[in-house]
Amino acid sequence: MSGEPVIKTEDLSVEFQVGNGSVKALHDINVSIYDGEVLCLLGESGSGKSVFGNSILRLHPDNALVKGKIFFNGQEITALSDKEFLPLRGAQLAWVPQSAASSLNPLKSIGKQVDEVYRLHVENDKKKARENTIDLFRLLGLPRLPELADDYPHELSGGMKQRVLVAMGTSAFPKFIVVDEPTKGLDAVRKREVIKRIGHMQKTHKSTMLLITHDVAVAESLANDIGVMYAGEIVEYGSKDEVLNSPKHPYTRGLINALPQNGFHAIKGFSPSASDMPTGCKFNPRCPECTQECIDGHPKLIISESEKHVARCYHA
Amino acid sequence: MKKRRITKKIIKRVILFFIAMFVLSVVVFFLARLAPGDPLQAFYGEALDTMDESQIEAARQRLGLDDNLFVQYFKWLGGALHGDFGLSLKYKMKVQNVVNPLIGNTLGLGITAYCVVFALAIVLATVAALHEDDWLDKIICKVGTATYYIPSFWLGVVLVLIFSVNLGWFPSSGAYDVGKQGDIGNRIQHMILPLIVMIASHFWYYAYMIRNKLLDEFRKDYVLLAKAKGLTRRQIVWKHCLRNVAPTIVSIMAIAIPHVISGTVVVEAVFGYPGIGNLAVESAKYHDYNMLMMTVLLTGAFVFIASFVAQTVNEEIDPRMKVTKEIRW
Amino acid sequence: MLEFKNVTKQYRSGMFGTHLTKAVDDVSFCVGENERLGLLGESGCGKSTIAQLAMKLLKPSKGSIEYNGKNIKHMSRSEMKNYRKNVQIIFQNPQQVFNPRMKFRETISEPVRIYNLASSPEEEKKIISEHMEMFGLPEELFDRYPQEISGGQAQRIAIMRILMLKPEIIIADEPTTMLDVSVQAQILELLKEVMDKNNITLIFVSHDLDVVRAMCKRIMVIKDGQVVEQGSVDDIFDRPENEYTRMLVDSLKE
Amino acid sequence: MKKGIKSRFFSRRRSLFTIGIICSVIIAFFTIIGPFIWNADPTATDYANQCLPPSGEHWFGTDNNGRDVFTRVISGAHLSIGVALAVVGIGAAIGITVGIVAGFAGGAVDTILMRIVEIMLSFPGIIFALAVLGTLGNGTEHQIIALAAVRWAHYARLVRIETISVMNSEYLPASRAIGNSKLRIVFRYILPNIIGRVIVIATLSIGPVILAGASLSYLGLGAQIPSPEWGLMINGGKEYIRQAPWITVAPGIAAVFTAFSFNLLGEGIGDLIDPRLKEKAEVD
Repeated sequence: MSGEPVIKTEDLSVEFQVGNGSVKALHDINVSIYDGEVLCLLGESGSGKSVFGNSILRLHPDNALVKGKIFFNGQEITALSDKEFLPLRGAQLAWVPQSAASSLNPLKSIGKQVDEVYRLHVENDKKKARENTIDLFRLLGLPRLPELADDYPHELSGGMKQRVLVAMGTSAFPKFIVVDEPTKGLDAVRKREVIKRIGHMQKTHKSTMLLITHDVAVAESLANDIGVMYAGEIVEYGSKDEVLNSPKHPYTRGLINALPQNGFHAIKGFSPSASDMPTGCKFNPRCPECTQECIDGHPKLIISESEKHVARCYHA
Repeated sequence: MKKRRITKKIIKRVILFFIAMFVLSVVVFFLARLAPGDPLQAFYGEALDTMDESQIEAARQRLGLDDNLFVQYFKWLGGALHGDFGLSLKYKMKVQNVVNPLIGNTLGLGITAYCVVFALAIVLATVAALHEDDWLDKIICKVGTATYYIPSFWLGVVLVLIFSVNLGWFPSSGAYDVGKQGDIGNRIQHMILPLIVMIASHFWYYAYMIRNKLLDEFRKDYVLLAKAKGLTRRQIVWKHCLRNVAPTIVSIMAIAIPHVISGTVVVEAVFGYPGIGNLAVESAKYHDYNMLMMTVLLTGAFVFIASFVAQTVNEEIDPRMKVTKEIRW
Repeated sequence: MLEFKNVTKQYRSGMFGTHLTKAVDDVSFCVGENERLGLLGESGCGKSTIAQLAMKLLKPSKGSIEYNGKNIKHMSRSEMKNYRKNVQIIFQNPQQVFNPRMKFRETISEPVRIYNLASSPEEEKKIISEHMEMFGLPEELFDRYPQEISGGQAQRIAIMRILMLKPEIIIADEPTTMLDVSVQAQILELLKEVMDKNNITLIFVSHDLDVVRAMCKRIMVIKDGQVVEQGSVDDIFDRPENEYTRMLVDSLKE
Repeated sequence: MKKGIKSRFFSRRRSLFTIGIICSVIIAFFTIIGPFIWNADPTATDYANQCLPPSGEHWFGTDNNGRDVFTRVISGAHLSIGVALAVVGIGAAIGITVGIVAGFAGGAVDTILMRIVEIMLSFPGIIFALAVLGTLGNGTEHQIIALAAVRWAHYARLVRIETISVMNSEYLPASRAIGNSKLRIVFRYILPNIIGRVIVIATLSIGPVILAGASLSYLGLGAQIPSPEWGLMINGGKEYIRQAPWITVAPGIAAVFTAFSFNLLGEGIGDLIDPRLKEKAEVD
């Protein structure tokens, strides 16, 4: 928690125009991520966590409307024009996508695709780029080096492709990396492998990272702070130990109890779809401690110097 | 290992080629023979009425039309293997002597048109895809679709009306003026109008297909990642998308060969441009079987060779050797 | 009830089919009444192939699969229909399992129609609405298309459809991997309840050790198409003999 | 690629379809009702007023045999569109059956059928039509056979690709597992999922087939003189191009208009059914 945050957002909200109406995917997100730390956004599908990741790197399709401010090292990047923003993307801000299987160019060898980032942003020297790529692959524990670099994506397993993408994200030594669902679709053994490698990578490069996942185990092993997201809002924010060990918000408690090792106590009902959002606190239809107050008012989330661990709930 | 794999494939292709040619010749041969209408009519024309029964019988015998079909076919096949494709009933001389001088014209017209059509198609498709849904893309689409729907024979007639009849810039028919056989300039002049018609009626069909394939490519996830890597829109298209669409373009070019040849046939007929196509039309009109056989086999051979070459090239470009997946049943 | 006898499934691949990959290699096991068998293994170890072989969606290359003593390969049409009724499968990604052009009204009534479980349309409506309440699914789902509903709801509909047939065996092929944690808990709770109430035998395929431990009594650990270890839940988790199983279990404990 | 990803779901979705409908209505009006209003006999020669320019009485002027070009174009429409619809109908029917059988059965059946289709496709359509017409003789019936003999292969190939994509989908093994019979799967699962695309492709191919038919007639192999077929009229008007260009221009415009409106109709249907459906049908 030292000095100027690498990434700071003020009342960030994102809407998508669909047909004549618009769908609120994300609203008033206030978050700051400090140098060398990992903020983990924990939430289920449809909670808008990926939307937040994409808005930092401006990867939204153009029917998206981004309101609010995002600061990168103190500079407001939301004010930049596309041209001014371009040099940042890939060099300073990196992104590791969620669907590893389809995010690699099927007709290009994985080595060339990772070299491309280095040659674009660091130095356009083939040999140095390939050396850097091989080092990263070794750091991420990929087998059969250096021949593997000439393989094509369809020759690799899911876990290996995921690690190639992590290597691609970090090959230009960016200041800030968004890692979106690194363990989705991987089985237990490979999941552990990817988590270990990402942690090791983050420590050696001291990179600042936004980690997006629905898996509590990933958050537990990699995150410094955790923001629990539900229906487009952050409902709880605090350090990893506080949020996981003494959760304040009923949804976080529900999430943790639903884990297999905690006995599968499910949260009843379904997460609301973006079109028919409940009024008041978004969780009230499914919340065991719901009172009239929750239905009428919409609880706020205020993060201050004094109060680090906060929840968006009247009964927190 | 790679070299052995390619040669093995080529051998397989060559065998397939001969089988296809054999099947083609059988089909066309029997189609011709079984049809109504009397070939002698074409050979002798009016003279046939004056000949009495025995003379007609002798003529039929001389032309070998009397023995049963199978014998006729094998006699024809025997001759064909030595390069003798039988007599053209209309021109009253060996079929291949009629064909040989004309092959050059058709190939010249067809190949130039083919190259220009694809060059234009790829360029237009990329430009249209890059500016998807803005004014440039819309204009290209509208103009392209319009040219595609103008019938080539009608366009030919209109161009002849404007350029050769009124303005007199280009000759309206034939491959060269009498006596100027060798003069390349003259030949090109004769090819201009047919080429314009060929290109105008074909380029959009392929440009549209390539444009759609490019647009599909833009929607793929790796394009979003490339954007996140900091590549500009142009770089993404040059370095990634065009490269990935290449195999599809090659397969489109393979399918295009029969289309372009069909186009040549019509254009040759419209401009009276002496080539294989024109010959095919005449032989169909006057039931000149041997000539019909020759033209059909020639186009067939050309098409099969070209598509096999395209297929081999395509398999080499696309590294993902597709493993056949058992359909779950 | 259902028995695998040294079943092998191999695929030809490579340029001229010279290269053989064995997805399932000489697997034998049997499942009795009201049993809870777990198939545990990393992705790509062939556990899903076993599930599809049992459902006769794939033909075994060697060995045979028998249901109540009768080889499913040589079953007559009527025997096969009965087999289909009694042995059902829940697939992995719920949204793609339904016909995208068919509204749920028809998809749900399909099993009733195929096995004509209802003599009259009213009875059919009664059965369907009964099941809809039991699974907490709203009526307005009838006019929805598969793409328009969430994964959790789709999986509920899939299980409901199967339950209408009152099968003897349900094969669950990683039913919750694609779902979020909270939704996964709901589906597993629902599955458990359904199993106990109708004492249906379960073959649960998964790579997630916690889920298997919660759902099954007996576990088979599979590596590269072979059964490396078999035993009750406690034997596998507390006293794994095979070192591969030990590695799997340890990675869970950390 | 910001633009590439923008969903084109709502751009002029309705308008393409409506324009297509309007044009088809106009064509239908002329082809069906037209002959009753302008019931002058299209083939009756009237040497008195040869090559009259377009006027109040003769909208499109008269041709070298004094026949009113406008009436001929209308009755020609009847012929051309009739031939095209017949060809597309027959071609699609055969194509769909072959496509589904090949895709559904797979294995040896699939390879044999596809080899035949490949040979048919790799052959220039016009040459094949010439061979057929050259042997069977000219006339519209043979023209339909000649064109349909090539079209079915296009449809078969496209239908097979669609069927295969349905066969490899997740919901097919599920439909099998729930106990559907093979027949029910074909009609309840495969057909509904491919019929949309097939209709679009068939409509989109009507235009090119009209032009193909006209070019055959132009070459003198399709409809015979004196029938009012557009291709034939254009060929007939060629000699008089200088003094009476309208003889050739009128049928040409009619052909372009008809083909283009079927194209709009096809794209309109495509937009309604599935916005991504922009692939054009093959043409011979």
